[in-house]
Amino acid sequence: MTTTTTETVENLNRGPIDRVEMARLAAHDILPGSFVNLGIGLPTLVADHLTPGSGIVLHTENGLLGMGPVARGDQIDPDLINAGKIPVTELPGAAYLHQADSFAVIRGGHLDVCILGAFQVSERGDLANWHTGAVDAIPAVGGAMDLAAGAKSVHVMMTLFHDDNTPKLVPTCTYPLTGRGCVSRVYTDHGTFQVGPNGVTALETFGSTVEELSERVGINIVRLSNSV
Amino acid sequence: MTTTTTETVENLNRGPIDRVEMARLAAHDILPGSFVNLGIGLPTLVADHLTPGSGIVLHTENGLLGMGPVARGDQIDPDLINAGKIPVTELPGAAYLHQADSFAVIRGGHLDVCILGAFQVSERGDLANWHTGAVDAIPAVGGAMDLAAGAKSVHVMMTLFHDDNTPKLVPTCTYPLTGRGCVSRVYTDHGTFQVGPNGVTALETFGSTVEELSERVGINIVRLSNSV
Amino acid sequence: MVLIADDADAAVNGIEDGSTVLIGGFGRAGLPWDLIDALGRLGARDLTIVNNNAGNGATGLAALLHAGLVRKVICSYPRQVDSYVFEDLYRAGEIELEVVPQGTLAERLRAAGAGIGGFYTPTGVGTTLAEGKESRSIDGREFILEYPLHGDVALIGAHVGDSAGNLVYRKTARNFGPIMAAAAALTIAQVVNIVAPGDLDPEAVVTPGIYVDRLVVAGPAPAVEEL
Amino acid sequence: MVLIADDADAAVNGIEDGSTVLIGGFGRAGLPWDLIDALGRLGARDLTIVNNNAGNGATGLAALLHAGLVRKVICSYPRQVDSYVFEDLYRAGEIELEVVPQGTLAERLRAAGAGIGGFYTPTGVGTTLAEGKESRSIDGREFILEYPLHGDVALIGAHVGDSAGNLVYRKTARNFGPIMAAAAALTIAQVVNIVAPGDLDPEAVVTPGIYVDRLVVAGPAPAVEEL
Repeated sequence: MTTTTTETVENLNRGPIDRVEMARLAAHDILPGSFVNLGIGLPTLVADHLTPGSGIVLHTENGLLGMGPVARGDQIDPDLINAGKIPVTELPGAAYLHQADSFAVIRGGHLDVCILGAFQVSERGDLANWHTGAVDAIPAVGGAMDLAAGAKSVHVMMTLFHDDNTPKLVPTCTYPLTGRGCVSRVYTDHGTFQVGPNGVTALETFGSTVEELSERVGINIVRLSNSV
Repeated sequence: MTTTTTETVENLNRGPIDRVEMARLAAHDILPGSFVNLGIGLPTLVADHLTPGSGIVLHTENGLLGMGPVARGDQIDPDLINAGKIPVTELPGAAYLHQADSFAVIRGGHLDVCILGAFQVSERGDLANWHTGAVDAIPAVGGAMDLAAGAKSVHVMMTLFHDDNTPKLVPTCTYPLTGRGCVSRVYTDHGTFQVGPNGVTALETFGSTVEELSERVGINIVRLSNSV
Repeated sequence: MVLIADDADAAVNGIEDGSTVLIGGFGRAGLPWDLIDALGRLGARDLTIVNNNAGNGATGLAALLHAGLVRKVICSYPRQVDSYVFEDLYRAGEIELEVVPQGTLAERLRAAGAGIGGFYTPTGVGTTLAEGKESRSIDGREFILEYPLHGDVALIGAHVGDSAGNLVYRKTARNFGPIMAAAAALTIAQVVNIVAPGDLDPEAVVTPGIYVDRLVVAGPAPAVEEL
Repeated sequence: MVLIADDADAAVNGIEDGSTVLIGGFGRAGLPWDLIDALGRLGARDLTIVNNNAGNGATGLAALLHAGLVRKVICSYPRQVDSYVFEDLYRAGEIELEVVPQGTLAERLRAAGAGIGGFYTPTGVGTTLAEGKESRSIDGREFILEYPLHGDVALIGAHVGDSAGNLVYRKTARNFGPIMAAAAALTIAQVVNIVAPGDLDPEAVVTPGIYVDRLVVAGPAPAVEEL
């Protein structure tokens, strides 16, 4: 679609990156002035890496635009929490919203970026992050499906492999879906990828070549080409 | 349905009542604590006859619950008007609402009573009050259809006859409908009527017997019976 | 007319067996703990509870579940670190669960209060939560049809109320209160204090009094339970 | 990021021919008269205008119509005592009109902002305004299907804005502003003054800044026209 002259960067003189570096990369890609929702878990780390003065506004779906950092000490107020039920703060210019208004922000397509954790992401951008599908698991979705369906861009932050070394980036999700074809970018410890109708493209890798990751993940990961 | 021992009252030693008396009757039937919307025109007169301390709260669909009397002199504020675009006042305990919230009050069935003017009301309670059906008339509906569909009780205040003496209470509306089967009570200069699935019942008449009105209107108007 | 109740027991008086009870709050913020405890003491049974979660620890909503008063829970997120009361009942097949995406839950409540008969949402399309639901393509995008969620009763926690029933909330404790208040036939709110009409700024009222039937001043909040 | 425009002409810069323009206000309350006049000077043509009315007197919206800039009006109440500009164009067949019940107009705007694909309303059932619309019985009651109404641009009049775009309104001037702001791709608000973020109470913000793209401080309101 757009023409780009960027090539995939392979960082081979180092190992996989840690969660802090993943958060820094995810934060770096958010444009100044964006409205952003950070999911529970790994994505909350992204908040620590947003540039002050960038005008990025954080939304938490339990009803706040303009969320500030996690509350400490005297700042802790039981009436001011984030979607993970952690006490947070409000920034100047904040606004409180009830649940219908807060999810209207999400479903109405007003969030520029949402960053979510995931169990699996398919090469076409399907997302599975709410249910392992285990028979005795208690299903619990929260706002994940609304965010998947509503945000202009859905980015995922996750380790590339489960603890048992099976990949989370998959040809087809085997876990129950949160949303179809909604994810556009995936930040992992082994690399950053674009996913979507054209499959998986590596933007940057850490500790492996694109071909090595392709083989280990078991799907065809392509490089950025000079002119797409 | 309910048992009543009331009988139709025929006031024969007087003529038809005027608009102020109609408004007084319509006001008298509103229960204390009710939430009420008064339509443009005749129904606005009802506000002058509500008992102070009755706890009746007026809604105006352009976005105010707790509307007070028409503004005079220094009270006039161009940002505080009613649905007829007349400057009004707010009472203690008022709340402002945007248009979606204000019509959620109406459509959601939260108004106890709405009093509207009408071109025609059918014996089954159909309402026509938005459009004469004339070919060159500019159609304009405002909030009338929402009020007709949404209020728990829709009452109409109107003269019983047009200027050309044709009745406004009709077997079937010939003007375009505002709502089907929505009206339950009609206040007119010649009498007060219940309308609905069982047709027209006179509650009280002014200057005519029930039979005289039946004949002049051209529909079967019945009396309240001792036990319905 | 708004009833100012003397205490939470008086406020919940008359809630019947089999009621659908909307309970506000997200975590502890906005949770009407005093009214929930009173509902437990009232002992109404066979309840359907609508809340974002399915109870935590052993108190509040979890205590209602533990007492066997609840037939069904409609919520978005029943699985929490300390939701063992619900989990045990669920695994034992002793309670029904309807999981609804949080935004769809909110919109279904909003639709109930606003007189909307149903609405098309893109949330959940292509997932197991859309199974059995009508879907429809509108302007090239797929939507599923969802219906309003009405309550017989709403129990909500607000900040300050006036005696006409107008409410303001505090920070993220606002959450489900305003939409549940409008969605229920009988709305009961616990507040920190009650002021006279005119003491709340009419521009800042979040829930107008038309949606509130009973008010009670809540006692001091219970301490945070050890997790 | 919110653009603080130097004047109304800068604020409306770039509005294109053929745009659907949502214009707030009910009567004079909340009418963004300064932005409307600037839109007239910009001269964008072939516009679809969404407003509760269809212009009064010879100024404001009526002037846009008179200048031939408007192809279609979507409103609830075009017939007013002094709506002669619209009426003449309408009778001459020179302008299209879509009449929508006021609550349906509001709900269609709200649906557009909230990502709802369509909704079922009881308003208008059995009337000529339901003709050609899909209907459906839900729980024994008849509803008609209505679709969202999106704007390319919204011009609204608020009271005070902060430089993050948060808005508060004044009394019944609130009317369509909040729902139009959310329903348009580009929202431009005129305000009485602009304050710093933090100067508005976050509990009392009615339109959060996420819905606002450009702000301008309006000049003094024009005098009421003789009717």
